Amino acid sequence: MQARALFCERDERVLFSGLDLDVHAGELVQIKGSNGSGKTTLLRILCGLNDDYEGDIHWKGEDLHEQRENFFASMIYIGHRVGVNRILTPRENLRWSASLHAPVDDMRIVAALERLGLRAYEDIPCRNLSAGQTQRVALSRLLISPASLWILDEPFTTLDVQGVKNLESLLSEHVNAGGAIVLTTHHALNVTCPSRALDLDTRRAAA
Amino acid sequence: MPTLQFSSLSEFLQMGGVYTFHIWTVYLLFAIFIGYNLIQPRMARRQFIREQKRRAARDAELATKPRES
Amino acid sequence: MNKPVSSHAGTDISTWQAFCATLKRDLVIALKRKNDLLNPIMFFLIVVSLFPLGISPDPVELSKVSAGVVWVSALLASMLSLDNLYRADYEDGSLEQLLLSPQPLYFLVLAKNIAHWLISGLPVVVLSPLLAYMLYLPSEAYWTMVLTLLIGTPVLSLFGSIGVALTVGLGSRGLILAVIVLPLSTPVLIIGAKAVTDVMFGLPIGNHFALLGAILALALTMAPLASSAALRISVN
Amino acid sequence: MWLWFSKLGSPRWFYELSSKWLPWLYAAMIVLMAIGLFWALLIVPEDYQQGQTIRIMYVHVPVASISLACFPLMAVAGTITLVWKMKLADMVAKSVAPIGAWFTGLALASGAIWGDQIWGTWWAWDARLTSLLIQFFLFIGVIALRSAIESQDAAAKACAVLAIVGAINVPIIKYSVEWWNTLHQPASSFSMDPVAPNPPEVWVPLLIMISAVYVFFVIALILRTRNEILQRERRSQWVIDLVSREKSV
Repeated sequence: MQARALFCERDERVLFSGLDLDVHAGELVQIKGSNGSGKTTLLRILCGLNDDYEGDIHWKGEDLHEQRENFFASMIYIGHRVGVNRILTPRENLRWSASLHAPVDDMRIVAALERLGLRAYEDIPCRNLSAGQTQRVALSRLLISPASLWILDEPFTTLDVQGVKNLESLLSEHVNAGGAIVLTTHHALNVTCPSRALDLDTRRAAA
Repeated sequence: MPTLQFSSLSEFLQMGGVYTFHIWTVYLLFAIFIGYNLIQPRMARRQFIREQKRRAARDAELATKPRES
Repeated sequence: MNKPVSSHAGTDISTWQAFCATLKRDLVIALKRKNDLLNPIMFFLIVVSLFPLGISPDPVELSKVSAGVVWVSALLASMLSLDNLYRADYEDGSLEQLLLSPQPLYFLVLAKNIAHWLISGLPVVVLSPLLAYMLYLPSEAYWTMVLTLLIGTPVLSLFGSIGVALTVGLGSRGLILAVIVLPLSTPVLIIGAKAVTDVMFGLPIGNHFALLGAILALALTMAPLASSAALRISVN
Repeated sequence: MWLWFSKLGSPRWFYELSSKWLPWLYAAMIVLMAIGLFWALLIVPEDYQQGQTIRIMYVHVPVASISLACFPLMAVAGTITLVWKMKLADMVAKSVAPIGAWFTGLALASGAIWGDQIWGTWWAWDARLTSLLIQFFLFIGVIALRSAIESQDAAAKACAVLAIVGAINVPIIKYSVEWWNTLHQPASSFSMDPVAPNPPEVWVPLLIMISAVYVFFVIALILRTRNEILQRERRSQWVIDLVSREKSV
């Protein structure tokens, strides 16, 4: 994915301009920056939720708008609001979000939940789960989706120490297997895969 | 000059006696409608300019004396 | 067996599966929240029983207005339950997942609208004969009323979905929803209520149904497109 | 053509062009309005059936016909905003809504007053008045939606979608109301659309009045759009210069 000369203005304030970003397979890009520096907006622009920007984004060489289906099929976005319905159980949530991309059988859903430490929680309504567990339900979507590009907005919030380690190994596995990740986080990321950072604050200071 | 329907001003104001009130309210509303939609934008424009002038003055004044941080 | 994602043949099947999954999900959510099922029905009952109090208990008087009363109450009942169509999904982020799915948004929105109609529209249609009886509606008009409601209520849900999609991001959305949706649903109300009253006078109602069908066809094709555009704007 | 189209889109170009055209438009409006009013009020003969109240027609018909044009215009401006993301089109769409509401409101008032002497009541569920009433609600809906959404361009796109959906529904509402109404009441004895059966000395002043009110519509729209341009471009240099040039008021 290549983004060229991205410009975004929010309420008369220029978040970033002339921003170029290349994300290649087998690479993790961490977007750094203080609160309100436009990290979330940038992620939402990259994943196509927000089209209030100038500049263009290419996916596998072609312009993003031309091939929205292929892009959406191979990308998954988890934002601040993780997209887990509180009334449904984790199993039902995952079955639905899987069906939006590529339907999978129950076995893989259970395995994914297990991998993220939610073994006995498959059929408990999500409103009874803790924030960390709800976050894991959302993250287990990564395991059952064929997406190669993960766009994660502060995936580590509400996770406990074990959860953080678990997720970091998951990210490294995905990148080493040829996937690409763009994420924002505030904690020191230690992943065993090629990764680089893009700091919006220093970029703005330099500009 | 084409023939005028009304011989005198008072007859004109009577407007046929029966529906005087109706006709004149419609034309009164028409006048208000035209007046408002012409005057209101001009007032808004004047208001905008007054505001911008005040802001410009304030910015200028801020620029001249650097604020002590 | 993991279905290949981008093969063209695959997408048609998985669009259908995504459609069914979304439909099933919404129905499951509604069934789990029992009071959401009852709200439209109770509202419909209460509003209809208010009218005799307001007009008069006299059967002749009531039978004249019964068709209009049932139709207006059905309109308001479906409007009331519109609000949670996208609201919950917007708040917990599922709406974003919906927008980011490779499947065409048209079908997913259609699935949600159908689910909403099944929850709020169908019970009203099923219940209307009972209420018509309460309002002394002449017996030959029952079938017409049920049929017109059956065709009309989906249109209310579809147009309502546009209004609620436009206002999903707003705080105060109740009033605006009514101001946007009600004018759009006046044609359905007019034709529906008229069909029932005309049957009472024994007039032919063939073209009433033709018109209702035409409006339903228009709503089915147009409304989800407008709702999808509105959702993309609100979630922006 | 494309350069012309995008040039047309720049608000500043529109602002300067409109400053050139406004004096002429004002002159045209005053002339047309003077002739029209003079003719309608003083010269048009008394109608054998409705007497002097035929003069109300010279306000109701122009205003009603232009109010019918407002919604499609808003929908077209909305489409341009959505498709080409042209700021100016959104400014026009935002300005048309209140004007449309005003036009529909006056059309309603004058229609009701005019109808009073036929039906004896201030409000009769006549087909035309009812569809004007529903159109009025649609305008209020658009204005309410516009003011409810804080961010400027989200409001622009949302109102564009609503304008398009509304514009598609206006004809449907019009026909269903007319279909609903004509079956109950016999078509009103005299026809509100005067051009057909009436002698020329009645509909010639009407045409003048229609063009006068039309010019007024264009002026009102330009004035509001200009204010909208100034409001949204207040940070750009040309507006700052313009403000400094204006004598302090």
